[in-house]
Amino acid sequence: MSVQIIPTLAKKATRALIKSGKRSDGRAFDQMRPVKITVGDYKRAEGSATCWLGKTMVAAGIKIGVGTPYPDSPNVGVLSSNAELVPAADPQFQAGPPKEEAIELARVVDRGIRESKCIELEKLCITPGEETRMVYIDSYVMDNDGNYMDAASIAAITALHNTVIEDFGPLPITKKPIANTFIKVGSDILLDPCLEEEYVADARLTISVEENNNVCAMQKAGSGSWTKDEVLKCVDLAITRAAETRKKVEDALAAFGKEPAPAQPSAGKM
Amino acid sequence: MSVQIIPTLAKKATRALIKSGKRSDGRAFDQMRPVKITVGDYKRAEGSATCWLGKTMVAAGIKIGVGTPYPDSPNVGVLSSNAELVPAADPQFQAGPPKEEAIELARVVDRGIRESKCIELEKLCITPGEETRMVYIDSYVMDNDGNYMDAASIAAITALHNTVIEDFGPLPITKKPIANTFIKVGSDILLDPCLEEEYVADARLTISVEENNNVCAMQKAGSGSWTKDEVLKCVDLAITRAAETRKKVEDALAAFGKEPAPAQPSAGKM
Amino acid sequence: MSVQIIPTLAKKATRALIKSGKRSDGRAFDQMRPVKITVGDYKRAEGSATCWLGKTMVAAGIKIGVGTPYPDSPNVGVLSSNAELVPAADPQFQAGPPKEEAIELARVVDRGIRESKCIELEKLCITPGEETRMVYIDSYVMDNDGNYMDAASIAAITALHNTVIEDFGPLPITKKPIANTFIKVGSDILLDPCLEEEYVADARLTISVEENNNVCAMQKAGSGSWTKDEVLKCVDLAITRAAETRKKVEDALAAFGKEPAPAQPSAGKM
Amino acid sequence: MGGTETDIPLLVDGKRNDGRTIDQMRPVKIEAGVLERADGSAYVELGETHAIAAVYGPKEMHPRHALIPNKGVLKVRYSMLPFSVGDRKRPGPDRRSREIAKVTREAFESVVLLDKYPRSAIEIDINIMQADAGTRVVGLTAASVALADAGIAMTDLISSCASGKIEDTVVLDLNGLEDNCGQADVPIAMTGKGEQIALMQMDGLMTKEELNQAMEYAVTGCKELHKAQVDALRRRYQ
Amino acid sequence: MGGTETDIPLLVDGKRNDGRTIDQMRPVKIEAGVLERADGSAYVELGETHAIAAVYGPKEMHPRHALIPNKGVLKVRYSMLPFSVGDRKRPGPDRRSREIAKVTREAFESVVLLDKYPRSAIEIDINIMQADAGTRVVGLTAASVALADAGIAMTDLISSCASGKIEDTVVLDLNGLEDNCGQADVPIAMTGKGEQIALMQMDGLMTKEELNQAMEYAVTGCKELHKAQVDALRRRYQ
Amino acid sequence: MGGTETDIPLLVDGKRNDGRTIDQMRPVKIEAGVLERADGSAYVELGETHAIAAVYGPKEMHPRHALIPNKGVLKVRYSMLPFSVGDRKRPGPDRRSREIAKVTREAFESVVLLDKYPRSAIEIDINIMQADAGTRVVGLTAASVALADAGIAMTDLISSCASGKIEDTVVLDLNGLEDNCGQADVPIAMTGKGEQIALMQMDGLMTKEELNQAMEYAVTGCKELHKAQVDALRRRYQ
Repeated sequence: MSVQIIPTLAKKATRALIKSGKRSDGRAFDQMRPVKITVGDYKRAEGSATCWLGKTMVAAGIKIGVGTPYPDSPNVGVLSSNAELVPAADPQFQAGPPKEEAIELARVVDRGIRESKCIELEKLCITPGEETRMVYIDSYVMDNDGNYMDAASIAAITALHNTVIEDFGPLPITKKPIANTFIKVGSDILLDPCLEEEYVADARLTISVEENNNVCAMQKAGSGSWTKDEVLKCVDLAITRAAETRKKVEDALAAFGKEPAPAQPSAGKM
Repeated sequence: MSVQIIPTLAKKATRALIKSGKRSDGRAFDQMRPVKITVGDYKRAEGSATCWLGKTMVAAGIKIGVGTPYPDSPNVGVLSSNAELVPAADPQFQAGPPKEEAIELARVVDRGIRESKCIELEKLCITPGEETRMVYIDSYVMDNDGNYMDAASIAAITALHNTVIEDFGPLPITKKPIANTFIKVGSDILLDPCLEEEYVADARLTISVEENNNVCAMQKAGSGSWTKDEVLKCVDLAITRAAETRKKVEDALAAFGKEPAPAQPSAGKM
Repeated sequence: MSVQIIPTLAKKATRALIKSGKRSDGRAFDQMRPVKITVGDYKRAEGSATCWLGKTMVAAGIKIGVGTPYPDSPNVGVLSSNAELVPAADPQFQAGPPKEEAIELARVVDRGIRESKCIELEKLCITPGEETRMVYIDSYVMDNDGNYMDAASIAAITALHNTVIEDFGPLPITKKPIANTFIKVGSDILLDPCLEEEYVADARLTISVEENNNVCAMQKAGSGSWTKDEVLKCVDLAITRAAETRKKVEDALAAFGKEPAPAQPSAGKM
Repeated sequence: MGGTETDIPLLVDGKRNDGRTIDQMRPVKIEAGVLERADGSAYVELGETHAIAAVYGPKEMHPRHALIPNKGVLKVRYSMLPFSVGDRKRPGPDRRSREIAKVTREAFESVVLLDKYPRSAIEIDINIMQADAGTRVVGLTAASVALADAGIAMTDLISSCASGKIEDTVVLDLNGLEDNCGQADVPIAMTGKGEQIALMQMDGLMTKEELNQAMEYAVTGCKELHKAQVDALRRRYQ
Repeated sequence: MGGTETDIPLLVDGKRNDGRTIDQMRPVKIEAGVLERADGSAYVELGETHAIAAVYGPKEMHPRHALIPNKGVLKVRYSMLPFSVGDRKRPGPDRRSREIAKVTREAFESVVLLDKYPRSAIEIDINIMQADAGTRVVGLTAASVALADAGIAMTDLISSCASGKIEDTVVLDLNGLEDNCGQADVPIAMTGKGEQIALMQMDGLMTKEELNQAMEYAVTGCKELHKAQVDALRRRYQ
Repeated sequence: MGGTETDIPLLVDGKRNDGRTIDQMRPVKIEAGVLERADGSAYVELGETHAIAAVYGPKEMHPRHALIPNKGVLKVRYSMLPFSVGDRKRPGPDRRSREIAKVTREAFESVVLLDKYPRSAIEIDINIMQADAGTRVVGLTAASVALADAGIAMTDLISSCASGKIEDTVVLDLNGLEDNCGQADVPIAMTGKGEQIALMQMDGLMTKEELNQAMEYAVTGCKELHKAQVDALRRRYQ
């Protein structure tokens, strides 16, 4: 719907600029905006982080609860992801039950983390079939200048690595999957779109990549389409950029003094 | 609301035709449209069937679950009925939470089955007061050309008779209650109305009848009213037609090779 | 919203009358309308009462259930309050999920009772951490001529004192907190506003007072503001009027023959 | 029907557990105009089942897109108060409430002269204060008086009561115990003259002959209610 | 991916548990025009996954404030029937359904000529009658036929199938067992010529090379489906 | 009040568990204009309670039928983030959030010049990022700065803090432990000059004299907050 309220003239100008090979903030098409990550910002959470991509800001917090495992995986912990597009973040975001954009955000963030199998969920089970720890990931988009998907993915994985569970120790987590979002404008492909670029995007593609350069999640969105070659080109670039972003996550965790040591074998025993 | 969008002219023509003693498809007033029943169509369901009344199509599936008995009947299985008027079936059916028509449909289908006491629900209890099998009936109206109530009732009772419970055997069920819906147009009473007839109906009356010719459920609907004599006349006809329809249910079950033998006494013991 | 539909002229007249020191029903500013209380009106409830303030009528019923204590207070019974502004009571009250006015009503009634600690909730626990009695207070505004807040508070506390729990005895309750609502119109402060006075109110203040003349709950509402001295003046008057109203509650309970004796020590043991 | 088993005999020597004969209704009490704000209102007691109904309208129809240019729209809300029943009822409409609201609305559509109220809404709000079987028929009887009290044009009042079947016998007006342990329940609403059936539901098992008997009892019951409704309205306007 | 462990070998001598080769799709059956009321409809079977899709429109857009003056609006509902899966699915949309509806709608926005339908809505209703993996791609394939059956102007049909990865091997069209025990799932929707990817999701772990293979298999699969779609439409209009 | 018992002494020699005196507020930090997209925004820390508030408007009022021709409408959303508290809070508004949004809106209605914004909406969005008692007063203090940052016309800023009672002593600004184990809590919002009370709630038990003291402490607290609010706005526009 947001498309409707952007003056046609502004959109034409953005398209023309991109066609001429430029972006309004001077970046190259394959370049991200400045990534800023802070760690441990929300102290009531078991783990937390904030990620800014340019002016886009997402706060992520991890809460640990206790619940019942799923019947079909009785000795595995439960991971639950939620996201909200907070009205504060954008005049287009309305209060009320989550719209499809927020649902998609939560599910794409979740998929990148879940499918990379980075959390050792089996270690979180307390009594098989009866009681397990629950890991809740809440991603809150507080300020939206485009590409909240990657910002949320980065905030969430950082928050997970920052998580310490009472009476247990650090959350047993091994990898850092990173989402990378591309848009297509005409025949051009841009990484990490800002909002005005999103308004003129024909299609979107998010690719999550883990340490071993495996793709662990993808999501195409938007009204346009992609060719196979475009997808493969995006995958290549995603692998490169994910490694760079992962380094920034690690630096932020180290700066916080909490790039946690691998979970001790004994920790899982309690 | 649907009444609003049917041209007045078309409604007048339908009324005039009925007044002259005829129906648009040439049936007599007390005659049903062709009844077609297929059995076991939806393989993930423990039992299923599809019923067509003319062009009206309803799919019914039975799922068996495990849950807690009601506190006031601790050793009795739980029967739960749901119905949906799928947007595919009619331009008037909207997506969203069930409207009163869908609720009424679910409740009338449920009442016919529940009140005939055809399911031996006590046999489904596992541990009195703690655990019982749950029988879920879901009736989905997929194509609406009028009288989805009877089509749903027929599909549901057929699906129940088709139901086999894992580790238990066939659902213990004894009877085949059949719903029969009449409408009143002026002073005429029509069985099994098609949609254009429903649009001009003054009132509706659904009568469910079981094997012993007992009425087990009734529901009057619509803005008009019925006299006592009209009701009794409908009951007479319902008893006759229900027997014919019941035969078709039995034929369909037999064709599927699954008119199940009476549940073995041992089955209830597990 | 209701403000919008009252003719400006009528509101001006009400304001002018108040400015001249008068109220339309002849009361003094610090005087309540006639308080009528009946007890035990709704026999399926464990306790009930109806309160009329002038023409405003609120029905309150107490139901006792069994549930799980809150994890952070495992040996304490659970109190749950709900209120509804029934469409019958006022053309402005709409069917549907509770609006903020009904939520505020429920929470203010609840706060007065909860904070006075008048119910000995510990006595209601059955098995610490596992099972406790639940006390449900439901206040239903059936006829609204203003100040349903105080009427609901009076009906609810009377109903609680009327409550007898099966297999247990009278609800263990010690005090009778009473809500007193003031409005401010210009520089005038009026107790127990009727509806036409509420329409011209700049601000509202509800003060709940218990036997020992302690304030146990307050709630400011409305678009205007209060000075500290006005608040203190209202507190003084609330203490006086609460004592008078409390007497009426006691009279009504006595008339019903059910001003219950203090709960027996043995009662809590079961 | 609940079909709950019971050791209490429901029928002994033609007398029911509350002393009534098989064709006797519980005591009726009707009062019109019990609420100040509503355009019309009524309170009805049938034994231990008590209802308050209110009517507002004709009023502007909301939402606007649902108005009908050449006639009025009836809206019905049926609500059991949480403390009106044994186990507390959760507030808010459940499926049963919504079904009852629908059949109640359709009953009134057969008597309210909606053509007189183009583009308007008439709202009926039924509140069950205390329930001991028969809440829908008591609510409907109350709503009918409330409509008349509000001056809404109708061809006739509607009266409503239930017949039922206990211990293989058709009886008039089940009470709560009979409803829980009985064999069939047939709520019926009739116009005042007892000729037109505006609401009819049935659950349980009944032969055609029993159904006939049930309807005949209901005619008697509705006539008694109709008289009490008219009396209440007369008292109100004296 | 479920990642559930299993003792059933998914791949033996290049054959899958249901006898297929790694690049073989399950049997396809497509029928157009299966519903009477809908403007267009289709039934699609892919092995044991069965879907019915219906299309209504172009029709008046509701709510009015959401209409777009110069083009049509696509609405998609995706629903799994409660009895289409092993454990009964609660009725009503869950988060997964709403995500699938979104990506399905966006896939069709790439081919439907919405400029031809100003101020209008085109409604697609997808119902999964029976589920054995691949429900979104089967639903999408059915919806594409239903759109054509309704006469909605499109640049091309969309065909959709999934590739996946089991026992470190990329395969075409996972069945339910493979989906539960496999390593990756890549649902893809393509235009008929197999050049444009209108929907693509992925979960699991895949190298770039495997992803390339997955897309190549999907091209083959979609071409086969496209042929079956065209055949069904041809049969419908003969 | 929680009324939870505790062995931790809340008050020793006139000092509170966090070292404050009875009339001392927790450290305050206020920053204006912390969000890019919002028309106005602010971040407020009061000890370990942190809030971000945003303001949008004046903007077109939706839904249209709720607009007021001759003045603006304030809308307030108050939301605690799921990870802002000990046990995860389920997303979405609960009854407490909705009550707080109401009293917060009414507080601002006493200072915002709504007559200047006919037919418009002004939206306030309060997000509690971290909670350690006093979330409503911190949210309100942040919203006031955000309104000013958005250039919304007001007669005055509003400042808000709570007084409370612990161990029979009235104190200023309860922290989380004091809130859980204390005897009374009195959140108050005042205009900058400390004369008008725009929000006041109370729960617990207090004599009139204690309430008087609570209000006097709140005046002091609000004045300190007002200064910090003005400083933050000044920094923002330098």
